[in-house]
Amino acid sequence: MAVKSFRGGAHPPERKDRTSGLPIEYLRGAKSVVIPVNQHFGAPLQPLVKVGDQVKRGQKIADADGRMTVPVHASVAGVVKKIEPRTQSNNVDGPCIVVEADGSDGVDFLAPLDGFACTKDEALARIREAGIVGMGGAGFPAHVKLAPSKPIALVIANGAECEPYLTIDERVMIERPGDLVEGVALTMKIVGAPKGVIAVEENKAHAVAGLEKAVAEKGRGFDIEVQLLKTKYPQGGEKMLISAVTGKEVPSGGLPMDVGCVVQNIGTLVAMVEAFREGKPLIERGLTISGAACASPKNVVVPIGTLVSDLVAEGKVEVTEAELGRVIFGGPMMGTAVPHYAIPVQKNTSGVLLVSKKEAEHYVEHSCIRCGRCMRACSCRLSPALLNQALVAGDWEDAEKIGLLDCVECGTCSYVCPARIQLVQRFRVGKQLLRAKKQKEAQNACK
Amino acid sequence: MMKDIVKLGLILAAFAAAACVGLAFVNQATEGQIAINQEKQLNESLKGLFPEAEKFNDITKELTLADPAVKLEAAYLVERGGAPLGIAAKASGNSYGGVTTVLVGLGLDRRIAGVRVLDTKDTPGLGANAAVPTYFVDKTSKTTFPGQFTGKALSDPFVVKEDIAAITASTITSKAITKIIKASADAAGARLEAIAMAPPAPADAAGGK
Amino acid sequence: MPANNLLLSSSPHAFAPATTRKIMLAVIIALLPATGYGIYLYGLPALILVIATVAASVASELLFRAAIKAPRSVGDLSAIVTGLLLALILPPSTPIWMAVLGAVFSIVVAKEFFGGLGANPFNPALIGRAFLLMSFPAAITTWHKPLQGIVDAATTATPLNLVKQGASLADVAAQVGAGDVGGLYWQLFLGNRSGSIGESSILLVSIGGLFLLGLGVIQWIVPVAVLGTTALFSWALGMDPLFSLLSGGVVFGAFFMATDYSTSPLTPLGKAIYGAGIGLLIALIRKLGGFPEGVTYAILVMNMLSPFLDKLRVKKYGYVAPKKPAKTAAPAKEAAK
Amino acid sequence: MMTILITLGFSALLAFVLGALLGFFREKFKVERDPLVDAVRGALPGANCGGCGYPGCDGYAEAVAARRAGPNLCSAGGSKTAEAVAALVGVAANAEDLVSVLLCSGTKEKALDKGAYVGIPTCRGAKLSTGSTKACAWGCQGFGDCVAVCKFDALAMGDDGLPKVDYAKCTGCGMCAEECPQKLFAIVPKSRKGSVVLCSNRNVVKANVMKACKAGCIKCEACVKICPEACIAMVNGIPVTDYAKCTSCGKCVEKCPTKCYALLETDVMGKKKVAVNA
Amino acid sequence: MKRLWNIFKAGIIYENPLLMLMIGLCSALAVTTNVQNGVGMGLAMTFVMLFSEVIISIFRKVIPNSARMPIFIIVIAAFTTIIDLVMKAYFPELSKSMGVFIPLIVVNCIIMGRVEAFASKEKVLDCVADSLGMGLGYTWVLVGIAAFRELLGNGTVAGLQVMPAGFEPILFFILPPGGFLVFALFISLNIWLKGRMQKAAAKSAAKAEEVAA
Amino acid sequence: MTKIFIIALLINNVVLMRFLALCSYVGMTSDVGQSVGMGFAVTFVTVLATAVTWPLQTFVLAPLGLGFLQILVFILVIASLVQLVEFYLKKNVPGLYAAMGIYLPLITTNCAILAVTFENISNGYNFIESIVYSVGVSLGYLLAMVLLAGVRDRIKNSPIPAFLKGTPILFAATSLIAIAFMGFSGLVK
Repeated sequence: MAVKSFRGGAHPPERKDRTSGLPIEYLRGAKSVVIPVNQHFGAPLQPLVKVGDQVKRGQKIADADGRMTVPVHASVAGVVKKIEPRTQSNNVDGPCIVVEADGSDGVDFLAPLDGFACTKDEALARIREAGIVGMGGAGFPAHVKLAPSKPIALVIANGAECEPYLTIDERVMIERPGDLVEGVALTMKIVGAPKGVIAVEENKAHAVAGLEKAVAEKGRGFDIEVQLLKTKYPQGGEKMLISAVTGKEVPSGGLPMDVGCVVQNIGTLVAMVEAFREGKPLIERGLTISGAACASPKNVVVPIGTLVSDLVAEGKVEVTEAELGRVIFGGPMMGTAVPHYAIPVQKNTSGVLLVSKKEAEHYVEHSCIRCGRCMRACSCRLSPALLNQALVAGDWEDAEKIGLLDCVECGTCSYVCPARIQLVQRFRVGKQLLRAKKQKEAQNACK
Repeated sequence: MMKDIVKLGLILAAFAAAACVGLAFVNQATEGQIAINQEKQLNESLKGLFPEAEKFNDITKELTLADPAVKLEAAYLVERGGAPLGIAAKASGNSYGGVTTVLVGLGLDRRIAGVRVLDTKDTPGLGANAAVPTYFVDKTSKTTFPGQFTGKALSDPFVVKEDIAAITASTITSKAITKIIKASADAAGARLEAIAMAPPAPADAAGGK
Repeated sequence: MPANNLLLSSSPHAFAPATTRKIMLAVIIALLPATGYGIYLYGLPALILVIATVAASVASELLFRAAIKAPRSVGDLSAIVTGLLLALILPPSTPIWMAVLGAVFSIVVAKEFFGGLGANPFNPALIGRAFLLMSFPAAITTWHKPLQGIVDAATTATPLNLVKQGASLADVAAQVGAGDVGGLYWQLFLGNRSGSIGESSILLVSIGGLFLLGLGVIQWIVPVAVLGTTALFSWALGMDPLFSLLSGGVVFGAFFMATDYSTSPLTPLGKAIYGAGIGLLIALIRKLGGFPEGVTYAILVMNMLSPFLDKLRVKKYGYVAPKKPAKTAAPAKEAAK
Repeated sequence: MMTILITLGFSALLAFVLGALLGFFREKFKVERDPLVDAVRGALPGANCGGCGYPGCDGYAEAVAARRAGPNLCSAGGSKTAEAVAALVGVAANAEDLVSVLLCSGTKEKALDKGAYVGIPTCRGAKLSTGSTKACAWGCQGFGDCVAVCKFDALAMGDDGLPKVDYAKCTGCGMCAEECPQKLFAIVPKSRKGSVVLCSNRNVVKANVMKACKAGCIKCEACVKICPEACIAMVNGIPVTDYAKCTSCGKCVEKCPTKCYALLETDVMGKKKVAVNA
Repeated sequence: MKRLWNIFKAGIIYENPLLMLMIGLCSALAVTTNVQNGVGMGLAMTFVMLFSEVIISIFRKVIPNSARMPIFIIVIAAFTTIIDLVMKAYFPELSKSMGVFIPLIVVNCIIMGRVEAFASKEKVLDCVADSLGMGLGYTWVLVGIAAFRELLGNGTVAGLQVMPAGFEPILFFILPPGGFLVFALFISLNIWLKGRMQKAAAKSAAKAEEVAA
Repeated sequence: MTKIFIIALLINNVVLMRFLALCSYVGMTSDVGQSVGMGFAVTFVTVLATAVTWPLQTFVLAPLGLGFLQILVFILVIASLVQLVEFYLKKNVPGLYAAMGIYLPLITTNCAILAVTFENISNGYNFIESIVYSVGVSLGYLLAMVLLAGVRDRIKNSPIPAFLKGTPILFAATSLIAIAFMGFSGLVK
């Protein structure tokens, strides 16, 4: 099998060995959960319950109209205690529904549905009703992604898991290859793609045999292939993955469907299968809890809304408090550093890293020495050093020309920078401002 | 409209005429002095080469230089009491930093009576030392770079770093100036030949020294 | 339970091990063999010169930054690199005070005036050498025979000087006592010849350069382009290409000067053109120019062009050629309606 | 004498040609343009030296008239020209002078930090990657984006971590209000009198506010209750004064338990010097 | 009288054409390899400026606005020619060493600027003060730069050996790059001084305000 | 001919080695495009001015003994020429005017142009040589402008010490550019 990859990138230390051999633990007995109302990329939702209401597990508790919305479901059965702003994993205070488990075992799942037999609209409606979003990062509504306006030739299951520390996708591939393959097949069916690829980085090559076996057994005759990729960050970025697997590049400002691809996260695929087979909405997810300040690193599946602090209090996760230097929701390259760990696990939380003070070492920003490492590492082949210069100077025209809006914020440039320049952060701010600026200009033009 | 233009034109004309006429007067007042200056300057440098000279006849048109890279600026037949003493030639050529102008005197004995570097655009402190009277290529005898040519015969080789001492770290300048000197001296020699002036008795030859 | 001592940073939360300081340290290590050999060739005076130049560089950076109340930066070791580079491209007989003056000029005028490390548009060490060459042309063009001490009797011309004065390679070989031309090549490669302190041993300079290439501190494009085009254009202008590479400071310049981060272009195409330009200028200056050696000025001239060469960027991921205005104008009109 | 005669003839010819050309140009050059450009152009020296960075005096005059350039760029003309140009383009005085008021009292001591922020030292960058570096999500980040954007040198970071407005210099242009990622600046008429709450925290949970900031509005509504004119109402979790009714009696200021209430005319605009040094 | 003095003073320091206004730079750098040239150039400039300003000021009421530029040029060119001829006649050496820069006074922005901004509006006496101030302001900077460059680049000032015999001249300073650098340093010194003066002024103003408060 | 050109362009560069045209050099290099426009405008006018002034001197002023009117006549001719060109471009070639015409007013006082016309005469160049020389000088000006614009672009965000910000650093940069240009000396003999 030819090992493929993309241009650029870097090799941060993997640190996956701490959890890669540990089977997934199912920790479903949360005493209370804090469920953020808005967990997807799109318009905000309205709570459907009020304080004091009794809710069942799987009951829809928030929803809204509109294409870019995905409902939220109660992940435990119990009583709604509060609806108030709480800090979410993106560091923003947002409305959360606090549900306290009351020991009742009420379940309110959807009716099972055969995804291979129903119509496309039915399938998409099911995916939306089950509250499924992209579980890798941004939380993009899955039903929108699976209804592309262009023909799709290829479905890629994103098994790259290029972020250091994280191993949950690897565990899913090893422990549930059948569900994963079924998910790929289901996606192919929905988007009408003739081919599917499960892309796996070389450091997870031991999962390949199982996957290939599952393809033969559970593939339902769909053309699904397992593809090995070189271990390199940010292979799991949608654009990089597409160019690694197909050699095609998503055009600037375009979407994967522009090159006939749909990329799905491993967790999302499995959740989709459950939503059809069991009618189970997205109320729990797998994630890796690791980091040097975590004495008991593990791969777990927990109800959405579980506070990490509760896991610690219950002794399911051990934290060396004296060592703790930084808490990261997500991976170390693209995750968010949060001020404490009393923060709920969300639909898009792929890991929680309790990083030690030593690992959390940070550096003062020095001046750029123009070594060009960032340019060689940039997965989008931009010129981060020049882009940074343009942004510092406020030269928006130049910044746009260099490709500010093409930046995928993978963080590789900041990672390799010997002067420790906060390139990505500046690009993020820049993108925000540039978009605002362009919007304003467009408005003025209309006037 | 037309009237406006005429008025403008008249005012302008008045200013221009006044200015130009004023200038004409200043020019008349200074013209003589400038000419004297130029002549004095030339005389001084020529006299430096031929101290006993009395009269300089412009023979620029009668000299031809063999080397196309060297340009003859002027040439004079130097006389005393009607008898010629030699030829002085002012020539220029490219050197390190641009055009360098040199004045060369050739005595009737076909030996160089003297050399003056009149103008050089070479690097100060290096090539430009050719024109500095306190820069010596030979510190013991206090010989300047142009000074070392005095007394050299036309038949000498004129090769830098052999019979010609170079200015430190300025071989190019040294070579360029030597080339100009050699070319103009050769032309002057040929002219002396042409007007059939035999070299006088060797006893007088030291006059240039 | 807010614990407000945790670090809140923007992603990524991890960094590669390379730092500015480590990179500079690698350059210093790469320069050590050539430095050591230079000291072996010219003895104590060369050692003193190296120490004085490095000390002057560090001191002037410290003092200047203190004077303008800028944060101290000698910790990045770049001043040491500049000082060392400057010492290695000076003749061993350079008076100490001149070398110190050159170092101060390098650091203060060429580097700190423009904002310090990474901001200087010209290579500081080369500016320092050009400054000295311009100011004290005689002293900076006086060369000594190796292994004979810095004494008047040992002054000589470099092989390039000899060639500039019209000597043939066989003459040069005889002059340096190498026998035939083949022996001359070998002697030049090993470095037993007159010249600047650090440039003479092609072998040791190359080892240093390959060390940097191996560590990924420098990229291969610039050295290869410089060396290749120098040989090519030397040959085209009727000079011996191998001699052109082995004599003077071409190899030293190609590995240590032309690759200077701050003053060379960032993009691969820019780097290639930059290197080729240096090679062309070296050959032109050596053949036609006023100096026997042209590496310093060739690199400085190309330094000026690197802001422009930086514009030759690689096509970004998913690059789409800008649409023709007619196409974009139509939907805009529709939107306006 | 001959020379002088020739000179006379020549100069007459020259002047005639010039005069004709000039008239010709004047006629042909009648291009409609902003009279202000001509006025400014008239005030400039006409040296066309390019020192201003614009192509010639005409270019600069156009830039000034279009308000793209300041009046003080002409170095050849010096200060006199600058004054003249400034007088010509003088921006029409606003009907009402506006000033900018910072609606946050979360000084370093009073407002808790959420964590140890590391990253680019701008408010926008900090907000983007941490939500807010302060435990209060609405509070001033304190990196001075507003100071950097102020064109009138009217803002400065105080030692307490909050920007201070110099009301003598502030023109109420609103740049700071636009730049502040927390939207903490209110642009108010300089003549306005009355009370204002110097807090923007809209967290409805009183305990959370108290935990985050000692100077935050804790939604006790004491101000609403005490106001004799009934001019204060809670809007979106923050008390808002109706200035049509407010008599600036100061009772709410006295009553406020966290001292985040202030009177605009005295407490805010009146103590600029003290505030900067505090 | 005080007014005239102030006008005069402005040109020397506060509105110094070279340091503050940064115009008329070409000649300032080209001729400053030694002090004699600096003095010569400065005086030539002052001469042209003085007479041009005076003449323009005298005729300022009869010069039609639309013809002012050609007239200014004519006047300035006339005086430039005069100084050029006079120098050729009486200071041939100086004239030679300054070469084309004497005729180029005609396009010096300082003169054009002052004539337009000042002389075409002000009285004759004011113009005398202004032109002398500007001229001297120009001259002293020229001489300052020239002295610095000559001292370091040649070891002499105004042709007199100043540095000890063992001093090795730093040729850089009399070469073009040195001219640019020395000028850069002069301007920066001036900017620095200006900053300090402003700071001091602001401080005293603040103090006064405090006292008043 | 090549010699005249190379010397004017590189070795005796009008800005870097001869300090001419510094006002516009500093003023018009904040942007590369601007400096190119200015450079070409200067080239155009210099050649035009040479083409007019050289015959004027050779066939009118010199024979009439009016050499002393050189300064006055040349500056007036150049000034009028610039006006004429500006007018012509504005009316007939608006595209070129937009690209170049806006720089024309600056050119009147560009001392490089006047210097070239004087030097054509004092160096004794014939007509063709004069044209070549004027092209060389003005392209040298363009080159210097573009190079400084490049350096300016490069250093615009650098933490330059406060006392050097603005004009001083431009001259310091020019100094270093001039140092690099010293490398061209002697390239043509």
